[in-house]
Amino acid sequence: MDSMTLNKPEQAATTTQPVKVSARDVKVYYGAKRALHGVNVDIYQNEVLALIGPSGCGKSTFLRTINRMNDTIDICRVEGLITLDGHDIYDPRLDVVQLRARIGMVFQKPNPFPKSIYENIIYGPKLHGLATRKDEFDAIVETSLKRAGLWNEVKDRLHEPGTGLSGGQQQRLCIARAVAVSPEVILMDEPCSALDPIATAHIEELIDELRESFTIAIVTHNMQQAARVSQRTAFFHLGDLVEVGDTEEIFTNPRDERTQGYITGRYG
Amino acid sequence: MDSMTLNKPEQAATTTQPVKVSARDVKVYYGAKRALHGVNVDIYQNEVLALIGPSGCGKSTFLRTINRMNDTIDICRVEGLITLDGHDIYDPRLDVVQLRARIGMVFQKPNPFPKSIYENIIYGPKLHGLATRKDEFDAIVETSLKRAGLWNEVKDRLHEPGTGLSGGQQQRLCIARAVAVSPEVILMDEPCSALDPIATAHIEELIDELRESFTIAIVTHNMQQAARVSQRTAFFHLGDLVEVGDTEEIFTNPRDERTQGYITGRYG
Amino acid sequence: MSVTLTVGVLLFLSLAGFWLGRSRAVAVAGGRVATLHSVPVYYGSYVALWAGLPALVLVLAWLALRSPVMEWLVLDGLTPDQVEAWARVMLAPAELDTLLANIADEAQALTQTHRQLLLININNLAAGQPQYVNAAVIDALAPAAAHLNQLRTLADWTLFGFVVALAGGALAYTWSRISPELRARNNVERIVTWLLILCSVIAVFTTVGIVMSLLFESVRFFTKVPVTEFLFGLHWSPQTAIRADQVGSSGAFGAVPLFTGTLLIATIAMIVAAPVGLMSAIYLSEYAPKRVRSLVKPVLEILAGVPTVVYGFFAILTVAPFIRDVGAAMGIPISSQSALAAGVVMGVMIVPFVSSLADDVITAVPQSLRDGSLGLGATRSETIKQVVLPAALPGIVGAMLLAVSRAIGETMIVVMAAGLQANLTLNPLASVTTVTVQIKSILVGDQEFDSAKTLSVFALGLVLFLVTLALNVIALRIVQKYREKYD
Amino acid sequence: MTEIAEPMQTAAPVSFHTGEAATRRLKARYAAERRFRIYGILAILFACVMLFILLFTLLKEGTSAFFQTEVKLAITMDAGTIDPRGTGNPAQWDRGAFQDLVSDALYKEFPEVTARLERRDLRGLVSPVAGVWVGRLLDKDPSLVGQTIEMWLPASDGINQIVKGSIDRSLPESQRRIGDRQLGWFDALDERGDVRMAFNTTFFTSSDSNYPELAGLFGAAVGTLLTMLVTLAISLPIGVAAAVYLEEFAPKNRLTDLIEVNINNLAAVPSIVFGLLGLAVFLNFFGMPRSAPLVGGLVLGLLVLPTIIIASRAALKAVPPSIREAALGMGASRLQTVLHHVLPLAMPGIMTGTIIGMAHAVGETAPLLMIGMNAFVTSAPTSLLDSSSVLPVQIFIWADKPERGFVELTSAAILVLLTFLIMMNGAAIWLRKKFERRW
Amino acid sequence: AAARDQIRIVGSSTVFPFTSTVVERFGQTTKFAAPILESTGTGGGMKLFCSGVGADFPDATGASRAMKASEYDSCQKNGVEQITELVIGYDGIGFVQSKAGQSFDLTRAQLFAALAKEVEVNGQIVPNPHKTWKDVDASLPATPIEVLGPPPTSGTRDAWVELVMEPGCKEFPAIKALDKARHDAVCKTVREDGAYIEAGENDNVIVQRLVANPRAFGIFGYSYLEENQDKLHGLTIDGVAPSYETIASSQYPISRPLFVYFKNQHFGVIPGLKEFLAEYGSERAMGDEGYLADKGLVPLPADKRKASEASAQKLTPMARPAS
Ligand SMILES: Nc1ncnc2c1ncn2[C@@H]1O[C@H](COP(=O)(O)OP(=O)(O)OP(=O)(O)O)[C@@H](O)[C@H]1O
Ligand SMILES: Nc1ncnc2c1ncn2[C@@H]1O[C@H](COP(=O)(O)OP(=O)(O)OP(=O)(O)O)[C@@H](O)[C@H]1O
Ligand SMILES: [Mg+2]
Ligand SMILES: [Mg+2]
Repeated sequence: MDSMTLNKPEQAATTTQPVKVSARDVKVYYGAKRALHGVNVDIYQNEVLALIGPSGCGKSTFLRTINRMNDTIDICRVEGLITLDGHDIYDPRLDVVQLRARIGMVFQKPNPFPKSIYENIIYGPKLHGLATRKDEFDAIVETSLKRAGLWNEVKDRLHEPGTGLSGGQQQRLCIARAVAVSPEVILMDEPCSALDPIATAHIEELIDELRESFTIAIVTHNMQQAARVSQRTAFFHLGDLVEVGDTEEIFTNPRDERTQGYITGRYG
Repeated sequence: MDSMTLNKPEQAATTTQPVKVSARDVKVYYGAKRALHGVNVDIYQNEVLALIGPSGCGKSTFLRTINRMNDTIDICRVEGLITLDGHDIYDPRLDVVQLRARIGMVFQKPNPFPKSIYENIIYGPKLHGLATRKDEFDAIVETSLKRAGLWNEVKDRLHEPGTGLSGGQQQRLCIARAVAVSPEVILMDEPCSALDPIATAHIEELIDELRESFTIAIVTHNMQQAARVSQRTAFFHLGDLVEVGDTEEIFTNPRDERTQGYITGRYG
Repeated sequence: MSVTLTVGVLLFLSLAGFWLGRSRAVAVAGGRVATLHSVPVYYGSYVALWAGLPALVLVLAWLALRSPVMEWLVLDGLTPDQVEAWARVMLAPAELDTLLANIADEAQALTQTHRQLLLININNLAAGQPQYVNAAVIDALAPAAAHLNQLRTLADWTLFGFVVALAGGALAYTWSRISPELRARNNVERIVTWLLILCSVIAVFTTVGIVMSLLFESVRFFTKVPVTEFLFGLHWSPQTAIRADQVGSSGAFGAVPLFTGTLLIATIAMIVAAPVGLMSAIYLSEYAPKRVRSLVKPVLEILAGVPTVVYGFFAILTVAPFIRDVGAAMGIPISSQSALAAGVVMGVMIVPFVSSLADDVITAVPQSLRDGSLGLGATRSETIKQVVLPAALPGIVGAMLLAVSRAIGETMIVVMAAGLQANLTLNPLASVTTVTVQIKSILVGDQEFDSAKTLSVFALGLVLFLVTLALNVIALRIVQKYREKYD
Repeated sequence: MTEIAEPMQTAAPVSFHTGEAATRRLKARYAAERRFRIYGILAILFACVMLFILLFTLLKEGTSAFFQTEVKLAITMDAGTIDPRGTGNPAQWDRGAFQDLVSDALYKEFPEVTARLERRDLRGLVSPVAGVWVGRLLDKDPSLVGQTIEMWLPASDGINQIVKGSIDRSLPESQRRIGDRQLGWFDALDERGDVRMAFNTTFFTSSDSNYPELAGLFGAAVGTLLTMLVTLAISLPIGVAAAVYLEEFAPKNRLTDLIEVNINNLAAVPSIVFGLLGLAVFLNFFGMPRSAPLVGGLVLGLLVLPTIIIASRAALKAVPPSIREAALGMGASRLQTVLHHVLPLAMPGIMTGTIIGMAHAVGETAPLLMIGMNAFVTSAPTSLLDSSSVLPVQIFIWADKPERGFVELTSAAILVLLTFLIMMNGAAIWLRKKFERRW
Repeated sequence: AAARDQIRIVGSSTVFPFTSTVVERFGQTTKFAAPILESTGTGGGMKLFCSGVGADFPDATGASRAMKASEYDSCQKNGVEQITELVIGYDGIGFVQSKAGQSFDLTRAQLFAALAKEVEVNGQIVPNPHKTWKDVDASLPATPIEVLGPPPTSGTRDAWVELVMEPGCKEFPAIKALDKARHDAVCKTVREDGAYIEAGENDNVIVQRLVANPRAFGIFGYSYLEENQDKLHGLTIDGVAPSYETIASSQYPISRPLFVYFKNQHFGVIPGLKEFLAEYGSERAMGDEGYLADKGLVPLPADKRKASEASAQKLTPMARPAS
């Protein structure tokens, strides 16, 4: 872990919040291929960090590294240090399950369980003992679906399979599912990619609201969205974390020319 | 079919192109639930028609109806008439396979085959006998991947599995795969949802280029994108085709107030 | 307090532990279950497992040790007088003398045989069946029988005490440890994981057991017949002498014809079963209406359950004559015990191995892959052949392997239909024999039990084991190479 | 329709896919498609026809076994014969003499038959174990001693076969076991209305016997039931647990490869070798009793274990990884992921493995011969440690009996076994259907 | 070792039907539970029988041949010191054919010439050249030699060699002239070129195959022949046709004795064992009119039966067999 002292995170501490998640020199390999080349970044409590960058640059990989979802990929190997509240999350004594309960995740491809919508939502709360009675569960289902803006569309078919929903509906279902367990950190991998503007607005509101109590990292390809919802933005390029800083600054005055190129590309 | 005479397609024939695909009073049911309530629309040759509307309004359903992908869903039932070049595509004598070869599709959730990238691309051409020799296939793979803007990222790993790509890469792979068979009509279900702006630009260029020879229907949630790539736009709402018309007109001067609400919603 | 009852009590304690642990967890959480490290159920399971498992192991260990220990004690408790009284009635004069000479030192006097005989009498007495015991010895043995019963009661109560103490203690201890911080889930899951490991190791133990039970006798066989002759000999004719004054005719132990025979029949079986099974599976999962599928699949599964003896009859009485008649009509002489008949019938038997298992894995391939292919203008069969089957390959290969295995290991059909003639041929119309046939017919035959012929059974089993092992290693490599992970 | 045909029907643009070459190609592809589908139908037909032929033959041969020719005789329950010592205690009866009561009744029926050899033939009309029925009646009601009772008693095997037509009575006398004289007596009885064809309840209520008219399947059926219970209790949990461990938990390394190969290999071990294993381990090492359903169940359990493991692993493999990711991402542990999501989705495959494995076990004979389950047991087992037979072994034994009556009994026993199998599978199939879904 | 209240018997499948009949009768007519009987083959039965004394080991074993010295020794070694031998009767072996087939008379010499691996032709020992019966003897029909017989693992085969092949081969002077080892080899080896088909396993199947193929012959126990009189007939060997009477009177040349061995040490220990032996040796079972005769066992001649019955009552232990 000597690399930790090497490069101090290159970000200005604009918030007074404590660091929630911190990555130091994180390298990720898929077999022989290196997908991340030493990423250093801190995520502060109660902030929204946007991860942007061209497709295939390693955003999802980084996100999956934070809650150790990469453990499930045989060929994937992680180096470096990632801490949650100061504790190394790759510490062998650490309980991954608890970690994942604390760091929720919405995946890039919606993956509802082949169960009913209702069961999809209460799965997490049941798992973590957040509720025990039927009416508590009902309440959780309703609030979660409402937060994800899906309630009206599915309230009459809560007991139909979640896999029978439209793409955007599935995505919102997965968001509702993740929110239902109220994790400390929520990782969202392009949560609005399949959503129309109204649903997107809804989710963005939700993110704003969640920020009050949680820490959020969100991958997005939509610059406006990044600008709207995030306090800080990290720009990835070909496995490198090129730049991380206040969103405003990144969008108005990027330090790196690659960032500049990406931001001011034809589609500002 | 008596309802057919009821509502004449409410679109101004702004192009002089012949009608390629035409839908008359198309109703689609999932079991008892009706997902489309009588859609009437024409898609003209060499035009790009954008389908927009809130999540769950039936865009994907409509798209899947056009190349009869809905046949694979047991509970799905289609009523009404859809023609391709004037021939009823639900005619029992019609050949679905040829139909689908002529009407290509990019699905909302990227679904690469669990094969190598190379094999993913040549799968279609091989089926349809578009090429026979190795070098022909190589050429097809290269041009298709280049068109989809994926070539540079994967040219060194053509023989690795397509499922090991990032979300956006998978999506582009599926686009390349669809383009490789050179269909007459291409249906794209949110082809850019997982793509960064640069890749999106690339795809949009591709669409522009494809329009020269093909007919395209594209579902998108991105109004700007709809405005940029399409000649005409159709707005769906809760299973109804509310309005279809010249893109410019729809965006500047929508006739229906639901359209207006949607377009001028907080996110223009 | 019988053992069954003890186990019952143990079960009860375990269940009670579950309930106690659960409620205590809820109690320490003060109703706010979410503050617990794990869900209450895990605290319950934690207590239940610790209360139940160690004590259960104790019971099992005790069950294994109980009889020998108690019998030893009972025999030890017999007085010389009692032994003498028994021996005078039960033993032949010659034996009696030797016994009486040593009667002072009981341990020496009683041979193993005597002990066994005594035990039967004492056991029968203790079980309350004096009518089965020679009336003359009842008096002498009655105390021993009483002793035995007494010991049993004592032992059972002791066990009961231990079990209750152990289970109760564990219950109390684990129960007292329950706190919101206790990592109950991790603890339970570790135990469960170990149980899972134990289960998969059972398969390994089985293999070890098989190798062990084959190895020693095989080694003895190979001291009589050289390994090379066995492995590479082209002639199998175990007509060794049944009696010493007979001549072991050719007595050749070249196993090659048996292995070719086995492979020939298994190949024929697979030629039938693989396409029939796979095509059935494909048709059922991809084409057939749901109703047809739910009807036909179980019907095919009946084929796997028809007793192999029945298939044997079917082969020899229906299929073989049919094949022979067809052959005769075409002027080809076909043995009435042709490999073809046995193979075809065996193929029919293993059809469901392929069809049902493959059907399941094919059904499990996600619809989105089919959509992707159909959307490119592929026909259904092209989709199946090029997308679905490759994606389902590991499962299909598994099904095929299972079917091949079944074909190689099957005994009764070949015993009846393929005959016993060890011809070295690959002609399916000839009669061949297989390893399993030889094993079966030698084992239940009337021969002497330590002749080379009998021992050859074990060598056959061992070599077959090694051959299939090699086949499996190859198959594993292939699967690993071609596996396509979807999603 | 007219309206749509309208829109500017210019010459449809020639696309590659509508060109002549493509159409020709398509035709070929469709032919391939059709062929493919036909292969599927043929495959299923082939399998079904085979099954049908099998069942048909069995039904044809087996149904007659469910009926038995019976003869009515007036039995005099002679106290002197039944209880020669006059104790009045049924335990002291001379049961061996009950058959004599039957013979006496026959002699009385045909008083003209007196010669020793003739009488011997006469006795051949009725089952040589008809006395058992007399014994049963007396046991039920000992007060019948001394009375004369009319009883329906089973005819001998030879008569039974002739009545059922499996032996042709028009053959010359030398070629059948029942002589002309015996046929004459029998016909006489028949004319008097003292012969009937009755449902063969014995077949379902009694156990093995050397006499077809006394042989039944009850013992073997109970034995099979007990054995299968043990087999299922051993193989299903252990098999699924092992599959889950190997597929979901075990690190992928040499060792697990080894275990995998080892399990696959176990599936190819001849079943009879499992019998050897059972002999060596359960009988000789652990000292369990021979012929016991417990041991049989254990051996068969080990035998089908690989089948269940392999099928379960294939089913687990087929569950898409995204489901696991979803659950893990929700903070489920691996075990929870498996229990809540993966296993339910893999359940159909696991059930299939179980069905096939149990089907294999229920029809298996060879290994049971090694552990003594081919015992001749005339009573049904009452515990897992009692000696017992099982259906397939019973079939195996009956198939080899010289008596002609056993031919039909064998087929009938197979029918019963198949019924057993179908019932056993029925439950599993029902379960499997409940779990099945495509996602 | 738990309490045991049932007799356990193992042994030859040839003896099985007879023992099981006694077992059944015994169970029906006595207060004892019916013994448990298993068919393990003669060798397997001997192995179990000789493994020891006690509740875990069988009390009796059936054998289609006499106990061998080696087996006796192994018994002794394991503490099974006293054994009672009971000869229960004869099992005739028939050379049979479908009723539809063309019947002819045979001698044992002809059978030897048809079935041996090497035969004497014109004073030379050559590999068996005979393809048809006519090749064996000009008086016989020209049908191909096709015989379904027991495999070498079977006691019936053993008996066939001893009772047919060996006597048959004595008729050939050139073979007689060979040295002992070679002579034995020639006399006792059955041909392996397909004319003799090792059928084994299930005799009912052989019956069916014979019916289907009238030119084929089968070798199996007399009880099957008796049960299938409507389909099969036994060929006349050395001028005698197999029948109950000819076998009983030892006129028919191919028959062998069957045995049951009892463990003396278990008498009085295992409930009912003595009574079972008595039942087995009784006239009611083994007699001319006994129920075993009904099952196809050919009874011993009266004098031998007396001896058997006596030994069953006296429990005289057998001596070590000569071989
Ligand atoms: N397989 C199915 N079974 C049942 N209902 C379905 C199925 N697929 C879609 N639906 C329902 O049909 C309606 C239209 O779905 P569709 O997928 O066409 O929406 P969409 O416009 O594509 O939405 P999105 O933008 O979220 O993808 C939705 O209410 C959806 O829940
Ligand atoms: N399972 C895998 N096996 C091998 N390579 C992988 C795997 N997953 C991702 N990669 C590779 O790692 C690199 C980073 O992938 P990642 O999924 O993190 O990209 P991303 O930034 O999320 O892109 P996108 O915006 O397209 O989702 C890519 O080149 C991708 O091909
Ligand atoms: Mg990504
Ligand atoms: Mg959609």
